[in-house]
Amino acid sequence: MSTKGRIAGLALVTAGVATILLVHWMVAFWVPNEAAQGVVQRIFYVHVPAAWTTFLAVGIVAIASAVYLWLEDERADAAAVAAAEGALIFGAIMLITGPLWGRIAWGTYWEWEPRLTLTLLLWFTYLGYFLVRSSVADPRRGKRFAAVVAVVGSLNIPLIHVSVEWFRSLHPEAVVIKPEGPTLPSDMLATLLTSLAGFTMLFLGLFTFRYAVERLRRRTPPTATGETDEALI
Amino acid sequence: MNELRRAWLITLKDLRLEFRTGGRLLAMIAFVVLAGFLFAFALDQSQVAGRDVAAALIWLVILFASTAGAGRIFDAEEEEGAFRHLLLTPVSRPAIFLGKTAANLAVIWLVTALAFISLTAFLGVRDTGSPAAHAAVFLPGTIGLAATGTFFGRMSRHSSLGDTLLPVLTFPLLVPVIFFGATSTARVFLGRPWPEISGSARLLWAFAVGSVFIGAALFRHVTDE
Amino acid sequence: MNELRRAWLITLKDLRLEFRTGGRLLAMIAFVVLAGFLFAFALDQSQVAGRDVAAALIWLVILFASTAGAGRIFDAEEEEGAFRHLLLTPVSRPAIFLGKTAANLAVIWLVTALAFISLTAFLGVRDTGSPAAHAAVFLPGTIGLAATGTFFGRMSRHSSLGDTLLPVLTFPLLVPVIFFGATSTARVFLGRPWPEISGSARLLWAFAVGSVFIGAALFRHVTDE
Amino acid sequence: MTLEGQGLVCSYGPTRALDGVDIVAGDGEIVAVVGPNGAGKTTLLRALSGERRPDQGEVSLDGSPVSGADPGWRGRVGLVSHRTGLYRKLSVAENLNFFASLHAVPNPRNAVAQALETIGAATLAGTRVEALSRGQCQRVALARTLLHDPDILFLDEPFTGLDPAAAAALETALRARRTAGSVIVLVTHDLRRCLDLADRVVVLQRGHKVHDGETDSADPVDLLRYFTTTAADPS
Amino acid sequence: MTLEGQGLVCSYGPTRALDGVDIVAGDGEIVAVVGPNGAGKTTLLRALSGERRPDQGEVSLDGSPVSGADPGWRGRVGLVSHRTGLYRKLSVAENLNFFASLHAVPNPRNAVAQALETIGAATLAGTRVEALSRGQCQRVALARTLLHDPDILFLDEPFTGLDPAAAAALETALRARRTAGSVIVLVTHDLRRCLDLADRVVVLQRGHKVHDGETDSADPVDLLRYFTTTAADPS
Ligand code: HEM
Ligand SMILES: Nc1ncnc2c1ncn2[C@@H]1O[C@H](COP(=O)(O)OP(=O)(O)OP(=O)(O)O)[C@@H](O)[C@H]1O
Ligand SMILES: Nc1ncnc2c1ncn2[C@@H]1O[C@H](COP(=O)(O)OP(=O)(O)OP(=O)(O)O)[C@@H](O)[C@H]1O
Ligand SMILES: [Mg+2]
Ligand SMILES: [Mg+2]
Repeated sequence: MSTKGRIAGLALVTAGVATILLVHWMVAFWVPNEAAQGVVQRIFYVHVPAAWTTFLAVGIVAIASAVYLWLEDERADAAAVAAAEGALIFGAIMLITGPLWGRIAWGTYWEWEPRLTLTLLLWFTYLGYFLVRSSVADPRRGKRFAAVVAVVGSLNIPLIHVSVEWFRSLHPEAVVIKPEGPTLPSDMLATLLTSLAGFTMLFLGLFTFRYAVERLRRRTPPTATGETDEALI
Repeated sequence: MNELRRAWLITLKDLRLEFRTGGRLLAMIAFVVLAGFLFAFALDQSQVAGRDVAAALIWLVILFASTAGAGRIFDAEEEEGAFRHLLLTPVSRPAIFLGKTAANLAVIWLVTALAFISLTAFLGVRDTGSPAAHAAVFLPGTIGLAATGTFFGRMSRHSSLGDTLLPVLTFPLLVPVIFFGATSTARVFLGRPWPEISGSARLLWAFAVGSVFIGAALFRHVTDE
Repeated sequence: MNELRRAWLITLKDLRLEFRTGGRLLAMIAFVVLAGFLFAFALDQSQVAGRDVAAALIWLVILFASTAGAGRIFDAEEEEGAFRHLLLTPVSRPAIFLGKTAANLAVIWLVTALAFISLTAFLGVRDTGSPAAHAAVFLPGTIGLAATGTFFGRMSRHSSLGDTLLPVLTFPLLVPVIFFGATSTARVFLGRPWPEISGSARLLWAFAVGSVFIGAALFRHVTDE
Repeated sequence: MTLEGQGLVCSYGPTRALDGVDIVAGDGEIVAVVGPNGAGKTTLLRALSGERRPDQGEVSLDGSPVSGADPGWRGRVGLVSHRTGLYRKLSVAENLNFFASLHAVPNPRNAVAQALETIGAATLAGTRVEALSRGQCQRVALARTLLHDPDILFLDEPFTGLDPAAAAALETALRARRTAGSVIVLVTHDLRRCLDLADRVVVLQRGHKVHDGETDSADPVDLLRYFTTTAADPS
Repeated sequence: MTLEGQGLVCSYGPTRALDGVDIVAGDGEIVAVVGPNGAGKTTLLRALSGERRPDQGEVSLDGSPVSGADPGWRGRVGLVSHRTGLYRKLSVAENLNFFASLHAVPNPRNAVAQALETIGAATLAGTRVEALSRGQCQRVALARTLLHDPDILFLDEPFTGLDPAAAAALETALRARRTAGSVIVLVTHDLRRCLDLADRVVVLQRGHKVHDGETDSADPVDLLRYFTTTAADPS
């Protein structure tokens, strides 16, 4: 299973990276400039998919963690860690591209407004997730605590999504997922969707791979972890 | 009902431990008063209007006090390993959670009252607005803080990072509380009408009820092995 | 010189205990960053100029951190009664005081640096002024805080009031430090010339040197029976 | 009533403190668990009492699995551990009343007085725990354990710090509980007491059970051999 | 070398834990201090070691008064108390190295290894104290006490938690120190060990000395009487 998992993971990662390379080409040479913002708007095609992938990852962590708390199934925990690493990584991409864009679009890197702040806090929650995991001596307890943190922390997500509507905010509102349908020009939409597919595949690939590795590591006796870690890479 | 009585016993025990020495109360009063004094001193009042800052600082003092208190509430339990024996009695986990949260809350209320009085006094806030409106904001806010603190206070006991972990875990949840709390309190100071405050108050209540229920439901995961 | 080496050993041991797990550092960074943006969040920036507040808040964060740290620095000593055995070695009391103060100071410096960076960033202070001038203010200030914290942190261990007593004892001493510190830092932010700052800096140095010497001289009174 | 642990495995990180231990304790029986330092005795008690769920294996009472999550089970267990488990700032009576109430003991005040009496600590009732000497603390901890008439007792070196009078009182109390039909598991390093008091003795070594038999049939010298061959060992 | 306590009085608030106790311990002699729980044994050791200045009375070594404020004195004393006195987050070796360096032991690493060897804890060197079992902790605490070759030893129930192998090692170590001419004051509740190991036995009761004599001449039954007459008593 886990060998298969690793191969599937690698395949997905490869496909994801290839798609993202394609998106780079599209962003650089194919898609037209957005009228108001000019060339910086192209960071959109990284920022938005990163944000969505983060939410996807966070959702997986929350669900897997809830399942782990309920059934104490090791597989659920392995899935949660694998996805949580994704959330941390793609969240970081979002948090880096956002300010870069903001510097040009709003004239400031960061603004203390709810959407941005809540997003940053969400990222801190996942930092806490790994801190708890690693700092609790009893590994079983560490897993349980981390799961609790993930479940409780995920309650932030709906708040983030509605925060743009509740508060006057600098951050743009939804442009794709809205009741009246996408309001984006079709070539921009195509680029965005391609990029989204790439990011999603990359994430799912990393997720599958990490999951398989995690499963494998847990099956080996605890004293031998150090060596197997080396062997896997 | 039996479990509620047990929760109450735990609250009483915690409060007794907390106030065993009358001096502890005294020390806390002094702490909050001095903090108010310090803020008044540190902020250049010719440039900053006291009222704008008072609301924010009251909530920050409450936050710090409750974060510190959450750690302390489990100190006495661990000193001689008593918590382990408490867990070995038939008392249910939600009852322990509620009992300790109530004790935590009582202390937070004291701090809140003190912080309110000392900060408004030192920062020269003459007209503090409607007491009922203040209560409607502080009540849910402090309940949320107490429940969150109790829950994660227990969790951080098992971590080698100890209390340092506490703010990392609680602040992401509490920042919204502080934000809504501080803005609402500021509005009450300004004598704004209730509809401008009720939205935040509702959110604070949602957080309070949610954290108490979720905390009670999940508490066994942070106590039992 | 031998005593200095012993003091150094104690410092090393304390720092090792403090940072045994790399995560503690991470947790502390997260704490200060979160505290920084809590302040930024809670204070309504349209009404309050960030720079006026930043100096005061940096010093308050340092004060809170050093007060908490002083308690913690003796927690590990008491956990299994190790301090008693430390006192029973031939090491002199000033050496213990200096060793623990140095460890305390190292942690406070870290917090200071983090608080400085995060608060100026979050409160939008663009022009932070001369680094040398900042050092000239923070250096004596933090030394004073560390020495005072170590001294009274030990003293409060013997008191039934515990850590809560600490602020009551230290704040009256530290209020002037925070006051001079905060006003000087604010002036450095504003780019005021050195003579406007040097007076406060000298006072802070006097306090730092005084507290280290007096603390070292009197430490045996709060350790030995 | 039979308490049974089957194939118990407990690890602390990489250290296997228990490595597949089977143990049975019936009612009206005192089972002594002995073994060198670090053998896993305390860990075994933690697993049996339900405080720590074993990584593998199962604890059962009369065939049905036992779990620390079950309040009914917790109400029947009495535990003495390495630490006293008392609140230092509360008086002895306050401590005991608190635990008696949580255990829903019918007449708490009476039960507390009687438990203190049994172990010879009646005069200590009003004293704060922080002002007790070590042996006095241990007495109070024992009184707390006996408070709610537990019918399953786990005692981890309960004689620590007790003077001969208190130790004798404890022995009497344990014998009385045995007669009343309790399950008693006792960890001790005192070979004489073990042979004297226990009906059966289980020897642990490095997380394995290496001996299990009636004390009558056990040869003290033979038992002693288990102790002296292995010194403290971390794994 | 003679350690002497004269008319020692120590109170905790209104409680007189020691009420005028005289005690003498010579070199090459093991003096056992016994008595019921709460008799004041621990308090006596605190007073003798200089950790607590007595309210009245004086401690002297060879006639010159002794004080905990004197580093020379502190360098000669070794103490085992009710608590281990170790840093939980440090490893065993780190703990011992730290104390060895503060004692200015010439070759710390060697001394540490040897002290651990003596008490059968050599394999524990790399383990963090928080991961030790109770007996392992006690072994490390004993190793720390012997580290700097103290010639005055105060041992408060040092056998607590030790398995028979470690207890035997400790007895051997104490006998060796006695031969080397140390002053040894030992508190224990184990009457057999006391008669076996000590040269002289002092019995305390409620802060008073009620017996002081050679162990050869003491009648065990007589000694036991002191224990069984008084149970724990707060004052
Ligand atoms: C400064 C830090 C920033 C952060 C932390 C951030 C965070 C996020 C998040 C969490 C989302 C997903 C929201 C959702 O689907 O509900 C998102 C989407 C988006 N962001 Fe940002 N962002 C930042 C800056 C910017 C800037 C400067 C712009 C452009 C001016 C921008 C434009 C967008 C757009 C257009 C979307 C897609 C909205 C949608 O269709 O849902 N962001 N961002
Ligand atoms: N919290 C812990 N973390 C890691 N290892 C531990 C922990 N507690 C115990 N151990 C290890 O597990 C093993 C068994 O410990 P346990 O406390 O069960 O021994 P024990 O038989 O009770 O010993 P003793 O007679 O000294 O009390 C020991 O090797 C010990 O080092
Ligand atoms: N910190 C304290 N505060 C108040 N009273 C105390 C304190 N420590 C001890 N006592 C009291 O002093 C008396 C003597 O205590 P001490 O610890 O010296 O007894 P001990 O002989 O060592 O007893 P044990 O055999 O139980 O260890 C006891 O009555 C005890 O209650
Ligand atoms: Mg044990
Ligand atoms: Mg004693």
